[in-house]
Amino acid sequence: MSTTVKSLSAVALLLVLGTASAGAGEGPWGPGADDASFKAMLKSGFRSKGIATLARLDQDETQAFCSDPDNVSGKTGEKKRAEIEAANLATVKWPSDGVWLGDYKEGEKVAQSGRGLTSTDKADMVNGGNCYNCHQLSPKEISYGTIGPSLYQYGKLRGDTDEVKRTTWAKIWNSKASNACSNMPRAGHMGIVTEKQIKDLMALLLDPASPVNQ
Amino acid sequence: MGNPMKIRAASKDGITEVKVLMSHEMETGFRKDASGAPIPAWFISEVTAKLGDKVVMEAQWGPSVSKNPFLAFKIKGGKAGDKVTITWVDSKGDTRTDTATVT
Amino acid sequence: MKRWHAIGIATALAVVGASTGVVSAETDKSIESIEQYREALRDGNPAELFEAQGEELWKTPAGPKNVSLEGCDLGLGAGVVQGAYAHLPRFFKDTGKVQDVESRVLTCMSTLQGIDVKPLIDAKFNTPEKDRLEAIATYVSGQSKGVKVEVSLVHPEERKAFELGKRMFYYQGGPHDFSCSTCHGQEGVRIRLQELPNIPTHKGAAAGWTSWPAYRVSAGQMWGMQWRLADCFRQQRFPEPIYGSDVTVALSMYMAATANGATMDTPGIKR
Amino acid sequence: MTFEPLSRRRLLTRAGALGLLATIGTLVTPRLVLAAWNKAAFESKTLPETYKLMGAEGATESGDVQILASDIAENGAVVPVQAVSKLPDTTQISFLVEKNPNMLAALFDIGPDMVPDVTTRIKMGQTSNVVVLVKAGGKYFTATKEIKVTLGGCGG
Repeated sequence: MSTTVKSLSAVALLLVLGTASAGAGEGPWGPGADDASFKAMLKSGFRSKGIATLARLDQDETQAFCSDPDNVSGKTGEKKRAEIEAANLATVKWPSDGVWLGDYKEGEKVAQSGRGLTSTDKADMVNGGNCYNCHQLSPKEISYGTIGPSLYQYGKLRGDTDEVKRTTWAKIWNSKASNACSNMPRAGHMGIVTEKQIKDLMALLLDPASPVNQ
Repeated sequence: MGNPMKIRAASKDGITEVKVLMSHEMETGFRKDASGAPIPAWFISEVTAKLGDKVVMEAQWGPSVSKNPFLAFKIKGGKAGDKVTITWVDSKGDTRTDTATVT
Repeated sequence: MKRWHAIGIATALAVVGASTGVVSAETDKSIESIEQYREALRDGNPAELFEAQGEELWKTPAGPKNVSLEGCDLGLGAGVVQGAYAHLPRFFKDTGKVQDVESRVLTCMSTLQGIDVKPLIDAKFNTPEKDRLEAIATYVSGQSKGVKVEVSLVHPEERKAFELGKRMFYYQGGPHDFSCSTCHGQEGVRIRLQELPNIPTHKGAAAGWTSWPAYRVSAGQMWGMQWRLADCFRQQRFPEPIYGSDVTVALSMYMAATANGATMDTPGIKR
Repeated sequence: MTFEPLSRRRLLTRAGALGLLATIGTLVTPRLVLAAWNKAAFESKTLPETYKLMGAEGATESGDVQILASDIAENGAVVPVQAVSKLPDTTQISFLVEKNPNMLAALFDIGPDMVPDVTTRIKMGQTSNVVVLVKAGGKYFTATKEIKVTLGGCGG
């Protein structure tokens, strides 16, 4: 985890602030919210706490691009968007042993948990996948979010061809590979979940025996 | 001596409806603090309600009554100007009494 | 915003494929039941206990100068509490800054009472020091219950705070790429069963701004907007915003001004 | 739990100090039976044992006892529950949560001046049946409702 985030934060804030308004002149911000003022506000407004250090305010190119609502809406940045998706796709690491699916019961646990990586969490804890926060999955869980689409019967509706497995894996590993400003975290790329956890999530989505596919 | 309660008592059609908010931690005894040490149980264990000088209700509570407890009940009779008095005692022996006027 | 939402979902669907099988009848029933639950809580909000504590703290002499906060100018003149919250944040000449209720109260504690407020700013939430500040903010907010939000953007510093707050709202960072907008930038979505106000709209900003400070039943704690924002950032996996800092005030300014015209319903009660 | 709740005598002594002494005459009316804090019942870990310790063995379900609560609680830390008894001579109303570590949450001894209608808020560790146990005419009656406790927020 820490290595991934560190390497990302190596991308300096300066670059970020330049990119954020690229192609949109001053960006969508009104008077007073210029880059220098904004940067000063960030610098004076936050402090490191636990594992959530100030470095987390440094953006990578994707985050910088997606911090401009005009880029997110597609009003600006069409070309850049394609570049960002390609760059994110290139980060996807496929299963090291060629096995796609793990244990759906473990996957359910990962999907339920929204823990990990906050300023009050320890570095060595097992992170959750945050899935139910935004998606419906197993119909047994009535407390699910709707920021993302329902994934109920995900595998049943799609089958388990290699193409489906590849698409699903890529979406979990790095959601920005197919949608530059998706609201979904880049779970594998950013080290939020492990390869094993992704396999278990894959099983939750695609195993015919999973509660998701009942 | 705990913080003051908030008591509302309103009379309508011969019934006085009383609503009480109490300020109390209501520790269950099952929780642990940041260092992992158990936090001892500490809760309001007894509540007495009076209309004027007359006791109308005596309650016994365990620690699974929620933190900052809320209680609502109805008394037959009572009119504007009457006094409703609530007393609680907690498991450490602390106590608090507050009175409200029926409206 | 609308367009963004549409494109975001369309793309997600294109990737994930068509999605059916939403158990919507059951969901409606759940939402209805939760509404009943919330209704039951509104009748008897423990926030009243904190309002009473806050009022006492406001009126009791304290600090090296042993004076109360009753002479504090919250923007409507020294000593005026009634309606003050509904006009905050605002620019204050004496500090040369835009301030929200919490940062303004800190100023008054420092200037009127002679208190060193640095330890209060640095104190963790859920400590007696911070709880006193929350109680005071709760009391002040209660004195604006039923008052229309009327935040000024006339002063250049006020405009600047609004624009900076807006920019912060969309600023992504951390391992999860979250910004405020990730959760609060769409209409009609939830995290788990919690509906999320769409802050860039008047309706969404009003739902958020006019209901804090609020009593959180989950932990039995009284949260002002400063605590609310700090915990949002915690869940965004951001570092910690400094209590009363410009960035927190800017976000409040963005929300409050977007909510202008809505009616304060504080203190609130939340899950 | 390791604490010694106040005995009734001590409560009365304290209450007396607070100016309640004048009410002693009223307190000893036969209707409002002054039981000491029922430590054993509050600490028992099964429903039958709790009933036994409350003298409520053989309690029967009754349509004249109502439990009013929403089907789902957004948070288990605070679950509003209301109990209403339509039975004549109702003298006690209790709230029990089947799946809590200790079932008995709260017990209200009510005098003849009370409407048998009490509302409070209780903690629930998980989805569970909540039982309202009413004593009326010296016998015990129940009403049961399942309340679902949901996980909310992002942190869970």
